[in-house]
Amino acid sequence: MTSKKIGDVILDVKNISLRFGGVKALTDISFDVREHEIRSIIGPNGAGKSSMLNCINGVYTPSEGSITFRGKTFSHMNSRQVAEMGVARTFQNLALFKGMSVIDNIMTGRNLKIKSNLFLQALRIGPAEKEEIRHREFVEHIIDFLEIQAHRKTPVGQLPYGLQKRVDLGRALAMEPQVLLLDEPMAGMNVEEKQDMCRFILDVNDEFGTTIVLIEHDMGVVMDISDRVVVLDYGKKIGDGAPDEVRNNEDVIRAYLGTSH
Amino acid sequence: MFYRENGQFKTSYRADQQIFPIAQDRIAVLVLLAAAFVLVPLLASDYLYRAILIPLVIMSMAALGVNILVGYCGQISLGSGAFMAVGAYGAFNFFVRFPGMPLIPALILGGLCATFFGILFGLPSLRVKGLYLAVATLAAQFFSDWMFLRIKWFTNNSDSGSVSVSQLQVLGMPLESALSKYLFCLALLVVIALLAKNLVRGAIGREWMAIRDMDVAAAVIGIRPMYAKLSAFAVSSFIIGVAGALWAFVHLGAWEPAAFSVEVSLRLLFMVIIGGLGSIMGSFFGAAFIVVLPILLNQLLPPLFSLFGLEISTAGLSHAEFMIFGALIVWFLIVEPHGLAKLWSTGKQKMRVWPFPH
Amino acid sequence: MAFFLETLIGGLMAGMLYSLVALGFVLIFKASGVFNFAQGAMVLFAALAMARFSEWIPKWTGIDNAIVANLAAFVIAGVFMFAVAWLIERLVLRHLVNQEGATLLMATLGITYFLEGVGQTIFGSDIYKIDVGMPKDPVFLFESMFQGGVLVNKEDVIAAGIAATLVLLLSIFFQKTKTGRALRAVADDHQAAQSIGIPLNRIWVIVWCVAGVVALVAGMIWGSKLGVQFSLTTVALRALPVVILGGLTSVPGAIIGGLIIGVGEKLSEVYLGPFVGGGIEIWFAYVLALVFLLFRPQGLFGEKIIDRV
Amino acid sequence: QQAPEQFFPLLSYRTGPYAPNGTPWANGKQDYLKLINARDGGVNGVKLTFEECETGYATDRGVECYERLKSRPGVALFDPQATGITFALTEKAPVDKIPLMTLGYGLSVAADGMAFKWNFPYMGSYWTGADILIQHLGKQNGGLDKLKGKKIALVYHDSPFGKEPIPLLQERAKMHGFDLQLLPVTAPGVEQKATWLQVRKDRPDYVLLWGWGVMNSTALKEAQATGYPRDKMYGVWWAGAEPDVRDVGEGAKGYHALALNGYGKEAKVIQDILKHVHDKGQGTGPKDEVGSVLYTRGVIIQMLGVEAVRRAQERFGKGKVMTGEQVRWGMENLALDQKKLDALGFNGVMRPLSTSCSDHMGSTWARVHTWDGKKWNFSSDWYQADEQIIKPMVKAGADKYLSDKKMQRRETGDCQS
Amino acid sequence: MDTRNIVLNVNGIEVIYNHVILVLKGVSLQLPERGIVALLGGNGAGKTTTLRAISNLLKGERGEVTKGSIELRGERIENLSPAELVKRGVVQVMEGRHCFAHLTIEENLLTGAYTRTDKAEIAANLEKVYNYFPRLKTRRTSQAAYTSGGEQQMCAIGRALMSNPSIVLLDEPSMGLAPQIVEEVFNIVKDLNDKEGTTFLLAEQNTNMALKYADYGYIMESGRIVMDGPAHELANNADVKEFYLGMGGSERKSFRDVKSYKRRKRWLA
Ligand SMILES: Nc1ncnc2c1ncn2[C@@H]1O[C@H](COP(=O)(O)OP(=O)(O)OP(=O)(O)O)[C@@H](O)[C@H]1O
Ligand SMILES: Nc1ncnc2c1ncn2[C@@H]1O[C@H](COP(=O)(O)OP(=O)(O)OP(=O)(O)O)[C@@H](O)[C@H]1O
Ligand SMILES: [Mg+2]
Ligand SMILES: [Mg+2]
Repeated sequence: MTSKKIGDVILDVKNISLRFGGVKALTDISFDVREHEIRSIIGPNGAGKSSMLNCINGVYTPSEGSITFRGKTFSHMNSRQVAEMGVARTFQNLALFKGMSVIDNIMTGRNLKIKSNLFLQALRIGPAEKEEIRHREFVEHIIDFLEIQAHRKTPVGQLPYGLQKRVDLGRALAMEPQVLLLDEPMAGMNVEEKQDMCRFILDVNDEFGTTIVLIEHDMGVVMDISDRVVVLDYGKKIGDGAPDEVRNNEDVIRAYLGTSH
Repeated sequence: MFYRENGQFKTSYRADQQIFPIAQDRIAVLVLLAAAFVLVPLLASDYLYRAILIPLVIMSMAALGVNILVGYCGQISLGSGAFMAVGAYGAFNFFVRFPGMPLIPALILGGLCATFFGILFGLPSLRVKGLYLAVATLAAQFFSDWMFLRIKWFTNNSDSGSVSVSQLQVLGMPLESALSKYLFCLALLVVIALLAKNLVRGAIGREWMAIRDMDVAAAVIGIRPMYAKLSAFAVSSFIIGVAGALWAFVHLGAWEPAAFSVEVSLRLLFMVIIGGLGSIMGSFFGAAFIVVLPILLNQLLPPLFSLFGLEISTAGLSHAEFMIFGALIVWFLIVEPHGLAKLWSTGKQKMRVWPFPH
Repeated sequence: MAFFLETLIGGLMAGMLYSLVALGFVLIFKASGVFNFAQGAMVLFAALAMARFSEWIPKWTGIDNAIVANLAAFVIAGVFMFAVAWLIERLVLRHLVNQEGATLLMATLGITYFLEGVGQTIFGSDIYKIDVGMPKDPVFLFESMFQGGVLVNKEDVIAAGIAATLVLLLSIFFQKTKTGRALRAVADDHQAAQSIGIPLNRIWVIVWCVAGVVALVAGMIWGSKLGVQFSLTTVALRALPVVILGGLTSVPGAIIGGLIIGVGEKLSEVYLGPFVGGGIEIWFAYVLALVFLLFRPQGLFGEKIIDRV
Repeated sequence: QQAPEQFFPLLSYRTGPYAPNGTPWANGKQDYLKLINARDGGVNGVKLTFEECETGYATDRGVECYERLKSRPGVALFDPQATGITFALTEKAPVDKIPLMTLGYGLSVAADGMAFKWNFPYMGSYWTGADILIQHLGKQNGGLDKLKGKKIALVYHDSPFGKEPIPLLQERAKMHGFDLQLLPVTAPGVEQKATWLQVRKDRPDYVLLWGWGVMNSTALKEAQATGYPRDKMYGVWWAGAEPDVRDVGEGAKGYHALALNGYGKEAKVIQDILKHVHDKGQGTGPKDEVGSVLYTRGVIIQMLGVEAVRRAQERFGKGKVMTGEQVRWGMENLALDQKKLDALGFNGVMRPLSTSCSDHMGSTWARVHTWDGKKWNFSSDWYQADEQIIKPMVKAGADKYLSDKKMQRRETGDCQS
Repeated sequence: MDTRNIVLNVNGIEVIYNHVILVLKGVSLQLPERGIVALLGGNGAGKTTTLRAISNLLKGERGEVTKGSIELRGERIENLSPAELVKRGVVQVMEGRHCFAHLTIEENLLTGAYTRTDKAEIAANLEKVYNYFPRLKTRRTSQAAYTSGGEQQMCAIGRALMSNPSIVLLDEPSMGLAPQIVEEVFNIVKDLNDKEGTTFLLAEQNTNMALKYADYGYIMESGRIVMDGPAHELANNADVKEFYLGMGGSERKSFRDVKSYKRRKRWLA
């Protein structure tokens, strides 16, 4: 374990419930996330993990409960406000912009930071062009970092799945987020690729101090890199704590891990 | 072999962000422009200008506008004819109601009217999507058809509802000869295409495409769907409106609402899909296909038939034209569902690896 | 009051006729995810075939019996529609599996042009008559209640009855049968449907055939009302608001949408029209559909548009 | 040396919504040209050639056709066959110096030859047509003053074509105190239920039908369906031909329409066409269509064009190919009296017509004919539009056009150019 | 390769997307009767493409087989439609789920039985699938689009099993599934293989699991087969261990330590 400094609570989820018709996706979930930590959410399929992220991000509106981010509490915000506050995420089912190239996809992550208006952009003179170049430089750093230089200009739809996942991460990173929500970033990868991905996550976490919320089914990964783990089952929280604690929790073993791990 | 980017290293992002990063492309485009501005005027006949080139240039501009909305922002619209009509009648009203109003400002004001109209009819797009939106935009089409027939004020109280303009001037020069009209439209097209290209490769263009490809994800990274969609409607209908005004002022001279009927809307949509959604170049290809092909068929078929000793009646000719036109559309879509622009880039790709097949 | 009723009934009847055309759109969309712009052209083509054969058959065979001629013409036109469906699948759809909606839409526009050309080449572009013995004169109801009675058109009533029957049958087909389910699956995902063994080719021929027969019935009724001529294709434009109002994927929606649009546009034209100079019904229909869409973006009975990350 | 040829560009539409009406019209035009070549060997030895161009009634295709054909050697004149195309060409023809003939359609104000040098709405415009219809209704009622308090509905094709008669009807309504109700029908006119419900509600005394193409037969069918008496319906001359009523048959019985021209197979010119063209297998359309209403109108149009060329040759040189400008002069100086018409074989087909610098219409005669379920029969005498009303309106309209365009009236001296 | 009957024989196929992108460069593999064969390889190696080529689903992706042949029990199948293949018992579970979004889970499963007619058998089969994946049973009336990623994956697998196939091509079946379910899926594979003699071709990233259950394995990189052999041999190969099983020497390496020096694959150099 490295000796990074874990800070105060940055994101605090309190008593969130979410239902879709008859389905209770989340029931009274509370947990907190501290600055700079890697916080994992695990649980069986359909437990409500992705739904949790969707609530944080403003895609779903929870029927009850509140979310506190950096001291500000809200029960619902729209996605844009959440993004403005510095929360970025990746998606379980790849939600990349298929028709755009890798660069453009990642550049969209910078959109919030672009200041020049429509007319300046149309003319593309002076400040507008400088701004574009500045952001492009930033994006190139991300591309270098994720080692996808060779695919810069490929339309993302044509990339293999694993690389698309990287681009998804890149797009989130381009927002320079304070909190990064990752939904199964390593699904469909082999060990080597997972190692790469872990490396990126750890680097981001270490070097930029970004707080990370991670959903993942690979217990090896989760147990190795997270600081604390929340376990959900059928929309309820059944465990919360350091990896080792969770690993030995009876409920968790029964509901999720099975006996072999 | 000749078409390679090898050895062309970009030393700055500015260089890499050029519209045509590959030198051969730049040269090709320059040659094309030179041909359009210099060579064509040396060779073209009056007929070519008036019946093919001018409509082609204007329709390219309209298709470009449609492509921004449909191709880049993914909002299928069947109301483009209406935006053209609003542009045309808007410009007409400014032109006749303000004595001495020069042509270019009138065109721009017409475009702005279309912008306004476009935003208005774009509002439903915030809730309604896809084909539902496409059909709903027909409301704009039929409403504008009706409005310009029924509300006399728009047609300057003309009895029949048909209006006309004449004695056009640009910066003091008369816009009478076919050549001058052609050059004027072409110049406008080049300027607008350049601006449009800048938009689509800039931040706003990326917002449009993001909304098109995956709107929920776009929202999560902070793109406001409302702003993106409405700005696409605005920019697109501005361009379509200017094109409509040109169509009316420069090409037709006198017009009635039927000149901007639903048929026109369909044809415009055709152009961008056949040409290639999300490609500026594609708009030009598409316009060329739809504008030139029927005329070409119309003129080529009789000699072709007589080659086989057959004579074809006018009716037979135009039916054959319909059939061939329809069949060609289907054929092109099968060969390349992403349009002529894609075919073009595949061709380039092949040239790049030439002489090897892959 | 009597007049209001008349307008209402007239609207309902007109609406049923729109439904008949709308039904063709819905069928094909539901079963393949293709928005078939060629539906109007199919209606024209079917009607032309029907009209010309009912005229030619007595001439060729010497049998001068209207019923026989019409029946035979109907069957032959049906065969023509089958051929059209088969060719469309062979030459077009088969090659466009898994393509985007817009591409498919354009392909059907190409088909539209083609059918219009072929139809007019084979059958001519004059006005032709379909006479299946529909009564043309009006009847008057409730004469005791209202002075002059309420005018109802017998032809419309019969047509509406036919439309309603067709819709009922097709709804059952879609909801209850295995093929119906398979069709919906195809609309969702061509590739996945293929992967589990649904024979797209056959399915498409079937659906386009059914749509062709619906077009034939629509063409017969509209043709007998209006005469068969190129303009018949424009009834498709009148049916579009019906389709989106009812929901692109709902067979019963086509009927309900038709009724709402029919009534809405007739009432608006008759009661609002005079204040603004008239001629508003067509855009009013679209605006009406649009207003409904603002509340239900998938139309009244359409399947919810899925929008999830 | 090449034999001289005069070229007639023929815009037509044989496809689309208006094909049933456009086709016989176009056939008549072609057959007359063929007749002149076959029977007379052309005009004073000048062969007549032609080429058709399909417009589909669409303005942009029409403009393309015009541009394509206008620079052919020996172009005589254009007959756009559509109101929309006429508007567009009105702007272009003066520049290219080619005259436009718009017989019975086009811009009503263009009758003022001093303002519209290149337009020739021969034989009648929508204003004269509407005027004649009102006169006829007046006569039916025993005097125009009897129209007072009557309700007349105009069911019209919602386009410039349909809207043209409105100002005149409004003028007449003011004069005679009848109520004018306007009922537009969206083009192409296949859906008219609401319109006829309204007719049923308001029960106008008369319905004037200003339709074209499929709109006409649909209107008659809807009238039948709503029980409006067909014998109270009066159509313009574009709503009074065989395709308009044929498939309605009995249902249209009693319906009246204006007849701009005579028709039938008796006229000598028709016989000549049958003999010299159709019997030689050169006919353009089916033989039984020859002599129908619109076919005959096509023949008349072409005859006037040919006569304009002949007239021009009288001044500018017999046996020569005329330029557009020269043909224009010919068109402006036509003088077809009864004797000439008889000689041309147009006896009973049309009334004499002579044009001048200020009058580009020539004359405006029309009759009413009525459908008996099987064929058309004339049911009135010839009428002529009321100059007193039309003239000032044309003048005012033309003046407005000129002032909008910042153009001047022609000088009288210009007349001999 | 052992001597049992080869049911599926892929012979040096080449696949090109869009007429220009050459993806498979001569891939050959064989599927023995009642075998479980694993197809392993990194991202973009061409596993999915290989499976698509076999089940003839390339057309919709604008790809085509330009060289080589594919034989099913001695019959060339390159030109058969996917539907005909399903009739012959070959079914593919597509990568990325591809459930029918508007259909409910149950309808999805029933559509899987499209090629079958016996109602009772279908019902029994449905019950079996629900037994395999109890989670699906609780969500049976939800539209597939509104179920979680893992549920959709189960649905896709279940749907394929509904056609009672004799050869199943599984493309990344374990993606997005919770660990026990992954185990469950592999148990199902084993189970069907044992009891009903179903043959499997597994394209997997989860090499560990795949090699545990498979008899034979192929490893692909950039469109070529680079290594093949019986599963247990592969599992003991040093390179495979390091690159696909994440083991340095015999110890499992912690993901936390990946930041330290990494060795590159030898065959890519
Ligand atoms: N439709 C397509 N058009 C163009 N290229 C494609 C297409 N589909 C795949 N490719 C390319 O083909 C190559 C192989 O892809 P494939 O999906 O077969 O790999 P894979 O081994 O299944 O990878 P993964 O483990 O990521 O699923 C990749 O480089 C990919 O970019
Ligand atoms: N929009 C929705 N409408 C209806 N039900 C939903 C919706 N979103 C999620 N659900 C249901 O809520 C439950 C939780 O789903 P969620 O996607 O959060 O699961 P998850 O924990 O991410 O599972 P997985 O590991 O499989 O991705 C599931 O049963 C799902 O079917
Ligand atoms: Mg999830
Ligand atoms: Mg794959």
